[in-house]
Amino acid sequence: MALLDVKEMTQYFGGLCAVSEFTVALEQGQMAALIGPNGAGKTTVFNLVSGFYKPTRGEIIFDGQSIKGLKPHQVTSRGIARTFQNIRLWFEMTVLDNIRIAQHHALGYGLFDCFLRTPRYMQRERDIEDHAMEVLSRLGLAEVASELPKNLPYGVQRLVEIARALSIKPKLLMLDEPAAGLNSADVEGLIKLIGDIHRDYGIAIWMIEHQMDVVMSLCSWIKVIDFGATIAEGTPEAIQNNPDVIKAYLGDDTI
Amino acid sequence: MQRLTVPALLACLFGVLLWAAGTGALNVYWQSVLMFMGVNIILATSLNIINGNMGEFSCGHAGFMAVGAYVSSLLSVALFTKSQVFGEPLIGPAAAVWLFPLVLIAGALAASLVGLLVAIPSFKTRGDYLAIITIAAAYIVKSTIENIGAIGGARGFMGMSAVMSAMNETINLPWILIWVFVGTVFSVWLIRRFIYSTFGKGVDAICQDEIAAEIMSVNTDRVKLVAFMVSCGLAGLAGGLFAHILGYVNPGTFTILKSTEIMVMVYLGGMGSLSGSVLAAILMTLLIEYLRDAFGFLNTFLHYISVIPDSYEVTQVWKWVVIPLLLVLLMQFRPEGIMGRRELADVFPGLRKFYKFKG
Amino acid sequence: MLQSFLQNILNALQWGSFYSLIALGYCLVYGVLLLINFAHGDIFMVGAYIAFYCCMFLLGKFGVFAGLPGWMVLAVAVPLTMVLTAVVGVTLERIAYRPLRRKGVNRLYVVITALMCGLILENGNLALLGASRKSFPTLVPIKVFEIFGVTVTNIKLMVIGVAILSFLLLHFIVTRTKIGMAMRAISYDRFAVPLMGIPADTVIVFTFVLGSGFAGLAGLFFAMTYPVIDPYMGALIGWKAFIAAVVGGIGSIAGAFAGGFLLGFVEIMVVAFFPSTYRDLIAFSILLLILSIRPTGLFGVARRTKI
Amino acid sequence: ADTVKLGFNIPLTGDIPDVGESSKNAAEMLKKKINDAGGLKVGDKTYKVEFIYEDNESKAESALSATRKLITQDGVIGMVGPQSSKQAVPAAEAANELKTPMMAPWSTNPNTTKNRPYVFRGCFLDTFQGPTAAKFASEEFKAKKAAVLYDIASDYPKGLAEDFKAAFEKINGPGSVVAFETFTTKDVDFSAQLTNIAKSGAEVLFVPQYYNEVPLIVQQAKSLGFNKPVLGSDSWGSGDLMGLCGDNCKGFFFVTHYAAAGAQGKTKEFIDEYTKLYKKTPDDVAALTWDSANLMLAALQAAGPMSGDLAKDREALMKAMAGIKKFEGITGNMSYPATGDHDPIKCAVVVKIDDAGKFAFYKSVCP
Amino acid sequence: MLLSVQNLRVKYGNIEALHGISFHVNRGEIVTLIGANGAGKTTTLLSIMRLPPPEAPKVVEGDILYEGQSILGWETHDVVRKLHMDLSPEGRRIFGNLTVMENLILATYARKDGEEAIARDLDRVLSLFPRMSERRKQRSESLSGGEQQMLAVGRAIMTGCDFILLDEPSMGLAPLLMYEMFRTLKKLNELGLTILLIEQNAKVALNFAHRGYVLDTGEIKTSGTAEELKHDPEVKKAYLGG
Ligand SMILES: Nc1ncnc2c1ncn2[C@@H]1O[C@H](COP(=O)(O)OP(=O)(O)OP(=O)(O)O)[C@@H](O)[C@H]1O
Ligand SMILES: Nc1ncnc2c1ncn2[C@@H]1O[C@H](COP(=O)(O)OP(=O)(O)OP(=O)(O)O)[C@@H](O)[C@H]1O
Ligand SMILES: CC(C)C[C@H](N)C(=O)O
Ligand SMILES: [Mg+2]
Ligand SMILES: [Mg+2]
Repeated sequence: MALLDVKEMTQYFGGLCAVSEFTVALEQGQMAALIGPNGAGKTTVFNLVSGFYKPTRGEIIFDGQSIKGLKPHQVTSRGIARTFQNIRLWFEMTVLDNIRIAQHHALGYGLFDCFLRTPRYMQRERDIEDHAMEVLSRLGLAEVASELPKNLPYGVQRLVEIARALSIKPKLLMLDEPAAGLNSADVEGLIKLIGDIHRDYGIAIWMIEHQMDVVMSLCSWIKVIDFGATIAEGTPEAIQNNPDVIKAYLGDDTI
Repeated sequence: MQRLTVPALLACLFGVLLWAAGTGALNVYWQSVLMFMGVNIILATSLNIINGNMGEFSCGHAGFMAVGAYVSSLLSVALFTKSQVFGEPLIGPAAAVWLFPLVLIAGALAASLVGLLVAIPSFKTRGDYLAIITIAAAYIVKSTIENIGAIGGARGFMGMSAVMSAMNETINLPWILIWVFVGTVFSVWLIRRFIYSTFGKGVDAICQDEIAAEIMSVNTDRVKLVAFMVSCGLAGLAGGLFAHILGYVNPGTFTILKSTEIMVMVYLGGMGSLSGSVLAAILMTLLIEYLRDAFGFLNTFLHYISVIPDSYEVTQVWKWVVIPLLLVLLMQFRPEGIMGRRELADVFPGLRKFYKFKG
Repeated sequence: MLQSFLQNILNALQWGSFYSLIALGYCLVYGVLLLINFAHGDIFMVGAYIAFYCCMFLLGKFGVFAGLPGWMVLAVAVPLTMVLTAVVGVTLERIAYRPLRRKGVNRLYVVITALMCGLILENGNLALLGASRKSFPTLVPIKVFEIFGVTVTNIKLMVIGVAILSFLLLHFIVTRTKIGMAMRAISYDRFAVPLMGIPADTVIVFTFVLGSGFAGLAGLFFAMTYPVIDPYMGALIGWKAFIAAVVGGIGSIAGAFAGGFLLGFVEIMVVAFFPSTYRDLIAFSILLLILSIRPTGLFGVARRTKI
Repeated sequence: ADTVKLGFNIPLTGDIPDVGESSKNAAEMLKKKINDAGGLKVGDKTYKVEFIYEDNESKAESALSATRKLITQDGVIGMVGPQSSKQAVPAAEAANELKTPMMAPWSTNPNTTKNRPYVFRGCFLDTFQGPTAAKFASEEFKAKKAAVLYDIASDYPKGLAEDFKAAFEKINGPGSVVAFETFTTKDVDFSAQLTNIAKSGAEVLFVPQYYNEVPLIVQQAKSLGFNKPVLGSDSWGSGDLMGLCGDNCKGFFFVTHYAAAGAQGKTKEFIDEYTKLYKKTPDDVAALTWDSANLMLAALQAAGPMSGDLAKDREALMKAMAGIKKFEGITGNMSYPATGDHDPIKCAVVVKIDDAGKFAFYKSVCP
Repeated sequence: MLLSVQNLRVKYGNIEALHGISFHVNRGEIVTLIGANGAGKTTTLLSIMRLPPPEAPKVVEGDILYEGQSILGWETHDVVRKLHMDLSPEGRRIFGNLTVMENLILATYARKDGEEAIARDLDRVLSLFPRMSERRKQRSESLSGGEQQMLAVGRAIMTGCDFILLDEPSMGLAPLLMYEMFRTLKKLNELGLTILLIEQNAKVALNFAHRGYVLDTGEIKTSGTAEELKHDPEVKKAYLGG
């Protein structure tokens, strides 16, 4: 039975219907993509799933339980982590702290533990730090652990954001345009990295991306939406040759 | 071993203070200056949690101070001495020495409860709107007190000094000095442990990007709630001490001006810098006390070199021109406060070995 | 009963007008720099003093020349006061705020600087002009009309009129004109503004001119209505006006205007029908309620961060 | 130590700075007089007097810390002031605790001296002033209904307003005070209160307020169509009332401590000298401060030689002051009761503000 | 030579971001800067536009000449209104509290060339990005990422400048729209618009531009016509993805 199961999810902003009747079922460990023209409603879908907006209508089932109407941090604790279309790190805190803070869902101690520095507190703090370092070194970020993100190049910031999301130990990882603003070389690196993560952690990954080489080379299944409504879904090949998709989205690359 | 240096130093300082106060090497006046310094340290560091770490703009700290001040004063007067308001003491002067800390804590708790008045709106309301809520809360507190005629209303409430003397009669020590010292150390210690825990770091996360925090599993509401309650509670503690130092409380003391005074200390020290706030509190207190007299000399001097006619006098009034002026200049040269976002240990890495921050 | 109610509505209108006038200034500066210009209340005070000296001079009290009739003095004093007060405001922005802006510091440091400047103005005034208060000359003799039991004075009407006109003017500037758009743009992203060919600093100065100018106007009419002026007159009313501005929805001119009158009404009505000591209690409880229900004030729009 | 130090705890800044200024002027004048004459003879030694002025910003808590500073830091033997009861009441507590004589020249609120052996005062009480005003209102204006507007946040106006109410209702029956309106320090708009007063049909308005509020109240009352007489209290006499109030206040009466216009004898000398020195006629606070300081110094001489140990001397001074039973001041004779609080029995004067804006003696009321 | 940058060295605080780069742009040309992340592309454009620190860098050495005269002493708004040069900055920097329309109108603040010129540019933008006219009354902060990008580019066009600098204009744009946009820009270029382009997607950039410079950690590595660069093995390896 599906890991994420979204049924007829609909979102209105005032008059305008950003997402209509959106339905999708993602399997455990699947790698899927959500594409579509600008303003199609992709990011909104992510926002709805991650609890940032509450859908006007529809149902969101994750891991067998409804997560509709939960607060974002609750959704995340259930095992859905995401990155953002434009990077949202805590730029004034070291990369390590960025990861540590993402462990709030598994803090395991209370205010008075940290006043009194109880053994439990000490233990948890150590675990958190170790875990953070582990994730960082997995993505080859160990040496920037004590840097401030604001002084890192854009490409690296993207990686840190992914690391932060991974550190939550999610079952589903949602990436909103991970390759945006990366140059061709870095894009290749990213493709490889995402592939590895998918393999090693065996988690489901769902991405929004406008760079077709990324989508096509990674994802086994693609959904295309426009004006919030689905216009096509299927395997990369099918999508690439789908006339509607070409007309609405891919276009021809003559300049 | 070296981890113990700081406690050791504090212990020495404590001893010296007691001795100096006992022998009168430190007269009542200077004692009170030191005590106000302590109170200011508590106030600045606690406000720093909100205005520094969380990046909100709370202008109502004095309000929570007031709650602490009144609750603890009322309690201690009611419990330990006979007074026009409450008549015979409920427990009696003898117990004062032992129960006094509880009175202070009661004040702190009350304050942190009133803190809910801003903590809960802060879930939805942010930034300058929250600033107004804090001001409003402070006003509400102040004007509630003013409307309780029984405890003197706007004309203030007194009688705590009797409690102090009662404590001295039981055991002859400068009690209030002791408690201010303990309270100050306790607060700073508490705050440090809070903001350096992963839990406390959530506060900075909220400051820098609340949305990211929420989506990265930080329960922002809970963190805000805790932060506000800790901050307000300590403000209450400070208030309790303040009231017992002065022996008289008056809602008029806890106006926006008081709040701004505290705010200035926070920003002077540097947003989010604990040691900064402490330093700033100390400096401000000394500066103000120093200027109290400085003008006398200045006057005679200026008259002596006759830059100003003898008829004209440089009066105390200038104090409140000079202090802001100094601050404005300081802002120009150090636009992020004395310490910026850093701590002492970042400025002098040598210190690190004497106390650890994390873990 | 009804009469005194109507009477109090009138009183509220007058009292609210001052909150509104001051709030407008706050709102302008905030709308551009996101700077809570806490010195504004004191600029208002300075305005009153400037007005005082202007009038004294024009009335020939300094014996320079014969002196003009009251109404003419008023006619001349209004622009004069506004200009001179504007100069004060702009000076503050030049010597205190702009350098900090240039350094790109956290805006709260600018706010604190503003607070300090306020104190300097207050106490500087106290120290220079001495502690004793000044009594503002009566320019236009107070005429008391009685319309079925409700007493109105010419001053009252004048004040209310001035408040409304100022609002209309400013509202037009901010919402309809290009420079108004520029103002709002600066508040959102100062960095990108010059890329539109807009000289940001000029726009900012213009804002301070407007803001302080109207503070001066408020000062003049306040002094006419409550003719005892002292250095601290601006502090309290300044804070309250700021609060009013925020409750209205800070950054929105209409909000500031409405907020000012709202506060005025609540205060007067409470005093009229409850013990006066409940004024702040009730007034601020109401404000707190409003803000918890509408987290961005009456007219304010939430800044929706798109993620 | 060839100087004796007296502390002055006065409002040099804040709401009523003129009060502080007058007090300081009077004190300076006295100091000069004594020191020019060689100094103050105590026992067989003569001391130069030194006055230390501490600003209490006319705030209660500042008055308190000023008191502490004067006593513990500056080591004064006695303290004059604070002036307004708002500060005097708490300050007295501190002075009494630190066992230092305090002389409140002008604080008329009973609580100031209430069972505080170390605290003395140089003026009558509101428990006398209130009834005096009430009686005057009923007799002079034949008023059957009165209204009161006062600042509830300050001890003096509150206390006095209540005393007046009690007395007036005693004369004209309960409910004869038809409007008892309050405001809070620093308010400037009284329209709401005055609307109620105007509608209440009161025949006289009693305003026990400071010189900075009276003009606003009077003017707003007029513009709300209230044209009945306004009656004031001793706080009117201070500061620059006429300068601020102008014609609006002319013809009104107020109860106070002394009338400068038409005084003679010692009082006249004082007035002339003061006027020569400061180019203005001394208001009552100046006169009262002069008396109070004099009384304290007289007591100092009476106490005999000083030991140099402050604590002892202060106690001695206190005893000596308590010993003084009659004192002839320029604000009239005061006689202190043998026992109880140190409150003088003293006459009040009712002053009329004449058309020249002078405070003309109208009548004198004695207990 | 319309613009020539000579041996430019700039610093952020005390981090040096450009170590003396030189290049030039002729009138009517399309020139592109390509380079890895953090190479200094944005920095270059910011310093050309004379934007103020701290966001923008400070020039410590070298010169920027516009038609032979140095503009180092200039302020940004003068560069825009006097030299008709404009930048569509990285990260869009649109005015979120204004509506889409207000954003576009504000861009004409400094324009002198009459209403009809403005009208012409306006419907040029609206026909390129139909989405913009659908959303004209929407507060622009709630636009989608790509829509914001459209607005940013549209704004640059609305300033009516004859020399625009584009920093990653295709960021977040759907492929279709990206090609569409480049075609339009090409048209404008044929009408005399000079363009200095930064583009992560080097392939597209080199297809679009006449000449290009390759920037690497604050220095110019190679330069040449688009054709040359496309076939330069180095460039191929590093930026065209093998
Ligand atoms: N808070 C909001 N209020 C009003 N309209 C909104 C809001 N958020 C999004 N929209 C509108 O909903 C539509 C979908 O936005 P969304 O961000 O999901 O697009 P997208 O698919 O992510 O596009 P892109 O690929 O450019 O990021 C857009 O047209 C946008 O203008
Ligand atoms: N505001 C700043 N403060 C300090 N250093 C900065 C700042 N902005 C950029 N840098 C540094 O300057 C160098 C060049 O940055 P720049 O943004 O110009 O690179 P870029 O080529 O635009 O990269 P990208 O392709 O990611 O846009 C980088 O190392 C970056 O870390
Ligand atoms: C007017 C005040 C300064 C004096 C007044 N008698 C009081 O006790 O407060
Ligand atoms: Mg998107
Ligand atoms: Mg860049």
